[in-house]
Amino acid sequence: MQNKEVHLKKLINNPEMVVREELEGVALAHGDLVKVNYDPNFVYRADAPTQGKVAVISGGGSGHEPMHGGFVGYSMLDAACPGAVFTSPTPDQMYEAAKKVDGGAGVLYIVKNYTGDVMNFEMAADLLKAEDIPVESVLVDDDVAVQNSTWTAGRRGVGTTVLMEKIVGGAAEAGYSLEKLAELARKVNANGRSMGMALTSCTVPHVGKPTFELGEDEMEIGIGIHGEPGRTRMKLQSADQIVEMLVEPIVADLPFKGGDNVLAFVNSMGGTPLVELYIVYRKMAEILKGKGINITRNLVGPYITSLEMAGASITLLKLDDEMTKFWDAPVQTPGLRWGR
Amino acid sequence: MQNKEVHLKKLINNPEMVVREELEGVALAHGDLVKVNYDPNFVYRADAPTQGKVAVISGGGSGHEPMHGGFVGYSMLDAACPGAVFTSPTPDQMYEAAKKVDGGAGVLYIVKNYTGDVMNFEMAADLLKAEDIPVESVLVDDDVAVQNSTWTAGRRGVGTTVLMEKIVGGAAEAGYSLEKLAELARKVNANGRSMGMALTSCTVPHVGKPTFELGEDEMEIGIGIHGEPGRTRMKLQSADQIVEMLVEPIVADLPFKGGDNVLAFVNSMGGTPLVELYIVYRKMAEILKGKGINITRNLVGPYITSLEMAGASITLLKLDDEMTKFWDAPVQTPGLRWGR
Amino acid sequence: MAVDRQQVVQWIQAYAAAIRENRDYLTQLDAAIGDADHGANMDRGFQAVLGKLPTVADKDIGAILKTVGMTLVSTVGGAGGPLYGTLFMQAGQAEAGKTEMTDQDVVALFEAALKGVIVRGKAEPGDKTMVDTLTPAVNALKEAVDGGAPLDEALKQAMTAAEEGMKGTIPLVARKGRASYLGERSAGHQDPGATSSYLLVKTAAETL
Amino acid sequence: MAVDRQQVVQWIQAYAAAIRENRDYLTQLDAAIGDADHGANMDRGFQAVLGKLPTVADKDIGAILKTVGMTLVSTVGGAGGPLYGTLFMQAGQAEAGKTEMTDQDVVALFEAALKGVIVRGKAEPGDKTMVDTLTPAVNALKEAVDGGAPLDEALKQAMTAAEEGMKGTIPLVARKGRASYLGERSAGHQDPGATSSYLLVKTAAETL
Ligand SMILES: Nc1ncnc2c1ncn2[C@@H]1O[C@H](COP(=O)(O)OP(=O)(O)O)[C@@H](O)[C@H]1O
Ligand SMILES: Nc1ncnc2c1ncn2[C@@H]1O[C@H](COP(=O)(O)OP(=O)(O)O)[C@@H](O)[C@H]1O
Ligand SMILES: [Mg+2]
Ligand SMILES: [Mg+2]
Ligand SMILES: [Mg+2]
Ligand SMILES: [Mg+2]
Repeated sequence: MQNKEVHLKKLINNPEMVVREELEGVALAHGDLVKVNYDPNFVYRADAPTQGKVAVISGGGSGHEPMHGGFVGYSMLDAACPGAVFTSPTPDQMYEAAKKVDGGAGVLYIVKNYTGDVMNFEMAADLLKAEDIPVESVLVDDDVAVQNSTWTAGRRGVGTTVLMEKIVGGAAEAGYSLEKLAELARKVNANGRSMGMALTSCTVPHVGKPTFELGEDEMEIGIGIHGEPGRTRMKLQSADQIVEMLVEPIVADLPFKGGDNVLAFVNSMGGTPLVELYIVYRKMAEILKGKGINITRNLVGPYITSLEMAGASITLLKLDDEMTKFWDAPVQTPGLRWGR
Repeated sequence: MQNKEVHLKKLINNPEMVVREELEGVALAHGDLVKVNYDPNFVYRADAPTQGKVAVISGGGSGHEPMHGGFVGYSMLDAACPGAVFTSPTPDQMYEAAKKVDGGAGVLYIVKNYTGDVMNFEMAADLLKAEDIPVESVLVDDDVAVQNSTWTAGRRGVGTTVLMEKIVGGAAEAGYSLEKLAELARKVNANGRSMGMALTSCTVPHVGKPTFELGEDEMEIGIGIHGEPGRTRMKLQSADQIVEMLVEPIVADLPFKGGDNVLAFVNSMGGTPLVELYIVYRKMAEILKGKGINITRNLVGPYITSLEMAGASITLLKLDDEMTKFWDAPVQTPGLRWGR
Repeated sequence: MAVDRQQVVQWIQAYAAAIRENRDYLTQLDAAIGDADHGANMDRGFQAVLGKLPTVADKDIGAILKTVGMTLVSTVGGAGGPLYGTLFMQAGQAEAGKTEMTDQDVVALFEAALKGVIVRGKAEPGDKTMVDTLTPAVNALKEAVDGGAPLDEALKQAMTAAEEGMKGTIPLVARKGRASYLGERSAGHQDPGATSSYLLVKTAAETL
Repeated sequence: MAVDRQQVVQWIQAYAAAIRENRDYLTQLDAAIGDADHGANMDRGFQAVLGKLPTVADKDIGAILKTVGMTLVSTVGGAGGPLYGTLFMQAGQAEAGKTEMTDQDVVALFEAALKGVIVRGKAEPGDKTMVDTLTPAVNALKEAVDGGAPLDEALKQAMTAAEEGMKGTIPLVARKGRASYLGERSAGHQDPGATSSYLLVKTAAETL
């Protein structure tokens, strides 16, 4: 590695070793909370399996940290399966992870709606079913930037995933059955909507050049978390104008209505610092207030990222008592923690 | 604002309004934990003052979020005073903040060692003293990139500040007197050492162009959190080589020795995502292990940033039982939270 | 003339070589309408397959193809992994226990392969996927063999049909996979999976 | 000839105008060896001062100068805020209650101002700060007034000394403030604070 010419503005050694070395770092830093299995790669709770508890497992391409590995721990995920950067993980990862953390009450797979993720999780579920291990898969497809339709791949799964992992993890910890848990997870998905935007592209380490080109004065509205194109590319606008372009389609889609209680999640795509997220939050809160929508819970920070991409996304989740209760439940993971 | 041409890849409205609008966002998002006073600007605990508790107050230029405003809350800061971006706050901020949160047991100012910060806090302290309010100021000057000497401005205050705010905040919550608290704070500073590096520059909103120029294949070792020049500018290297260049001077400086227990803090300068921080952590842990230094606590993430600058810093703090105890104490702030 | 297991191994090796050779091209195609990883993903998978082949070269054709499939499943990732993995696993299923294949067995292999892809991905012809290459190829192969053509001739016709199918994806609007997010913007680009599937048929024509 | 409070107000106004005019220049100097904000900081402060001046123009000179100082302290920030704030507050202290100043009063004003800067910043001549401008200027002023020169002549000499002091900071290695982090690399650049201090003396020579 010492001789390889370094040409990316990234703190990495070998582009091919990024995920492996990151996992080693996670294991070293958070050994009290999680363990890491290599080949196949997955992060799992240090105290797994929890007997009698449904095992909640998620996964997806790497590059979205802290999601998913950072959300393994008490009251959230039992295991997370990281693929190569921006590439879905393989069935052996999800299968072996399930075998490791299964506490005898079944397995819930949380799957973001990308063709690759869906098929790989499906193959893993087939393997579990062949061994009579009860398994349910729940899709997240909350991105309003993509027009939904039954004859395409459908909407992408984005910000609601983070909220689902927390809420469902809390309910699993509280003893929900697999069936009830899957029902809750689908309710979260049904009530969550997101949209993101990018100010800059990002560079996948092993690709070595930006995923897409964006002019010095341009931005992409409706960006996907792998740099997929959005709804429109346009000239840069003020934060307030951008927030409007994100919030209005989200609100119109569900639709969110006056009197609704929502969890408002303002997320950084990775390269956008906190100070800007609060400027986004400010305008979002103003718009929602104008519509009579109450923000009763919130989350602000980089939780579902796209490497170093600059930009932000907004997720709104319409809450009820059940979702609120499990959002509030104590959680202890490397990436999200409160109450213990 | 609508008509002003937007030319920065930032989610902002008006460069002159960044701090104000960010504070409004913070107030909206975290009203359960903190309140914001405007003109003079400071963030303070929603339940302030805590009678009989020493008030811990910090402050500095904006652009380092979550530091300091994100660290206001239970068991950390009572108030934080944000200046303009990268510009130290003014005495009226620290004075008014102290008046607001003083619980009758005195005020501890945590000051990063920059001429401007030192003098502005000093003037605020003079105002308090004139009113017979007991006040102690503690300097943080932990940056080993800058050669220390008594006839210069001395070392800069960087990563140890975050750790000090947590540890001292915990001790204040536990009832430490002002005198004991100042002593503990000075112990933290005496045992903490940091060094950072930048892969890219950052752009102060009201300046509108990068703080410094860095070639496509260059990095700056020993960077300051306001983009101050470091020890050397050189060609990009692998993460492992960079970590060596940061860890070795830190260890040599205190010096940290075999058998020492340390809190290891790997920090993002803002634009560098978590995945890279774990690659940094991995190598840092390897080097420290080789020296027989035990990492008994850690922190990984963007906690003391420089806007969207890409890069990272490492802070090591030699722990004893007292520091460990107050590091572990429950904390509830927007930016750091555990145990409640 | 029967096809023996050594030829099957040669086919896989030839395909692995073709993928390596076209790695950047496939990735480039994927960059236009996907996420620029199809070449890298497939290459990673087939390099792993090459490593596994010697350990199964003396097994039956079904076992060889299944091993290829399982290796792909666990190394490729993305959509390509399950699709090509299932393709080879189903092909292996169809040839279970065989150490030689008749021409009709070869037809059965490709039919099972295509069916596997369709069951896994639920794509139809016209969705701008590998199905657009494989469907006409399998049809041409079956028609030619059923019509009495020798296998090498039949595979050549399959290859021609595959190439047409591949090129036919250019004007299509994607309705499956990552490219579908682009909507109308996906038209005008050749589908990367359709392209890698063409290479699969082409190398079959060269080796079986 | 006595200096009245109207002249003092004119001085402050002239200085505010000079800062505005040199805003970018000061910032540019600070970019080279500091953090590129000295011009913006000082301008923000003096714009605030201009807003405050009408409310104190009929107070005594001490009160006017103190108000300038306190306004600067709460609006400039950085190192410049406390330094220039203290400068004017101490100057105001020296002129407390006065509505006119004798030549010796003007000397006392500048002596107090310099002393305030030194107490606040603990810099010595040669550290590459505003002290390098103010020290020779105050010395020249005092010498000239003590030697019997008329005030305008004495202030002109102070201005010349200030300019020399300012230019003298170019070869110096900074030992105070942000520029000191640069070590040897700070040599070869004129200090921004020394430059803004020169403008202070220059506008005094033009108005008092
Ligand atoms: N549902 C599907 N059915 C058949 N083929 C598909 C389907 N979805 C995607 N594909 C094929 O997969 C190819 C992309 O593969 P690859 O790039 O490896 O996966 P990913 O899209 O996950 O990055 C597409 O070009 C297309 O031919
Ligand atoms: N200790 C000090 N004593 C006197 N002047 C100082 C001292 N430190 C800095 N200065 C002056 O302050 C100027 C910088 O002011 P400014 O840019 O407003 O503050 P900051 O350095 O905090 O950004 C320097 O050019 C120098 O003349
Ligand atoms: Mg992919
Ligand atoms: Mg400054
Ligand atoms: Mg792809
Ligand atoms: Mg400055």
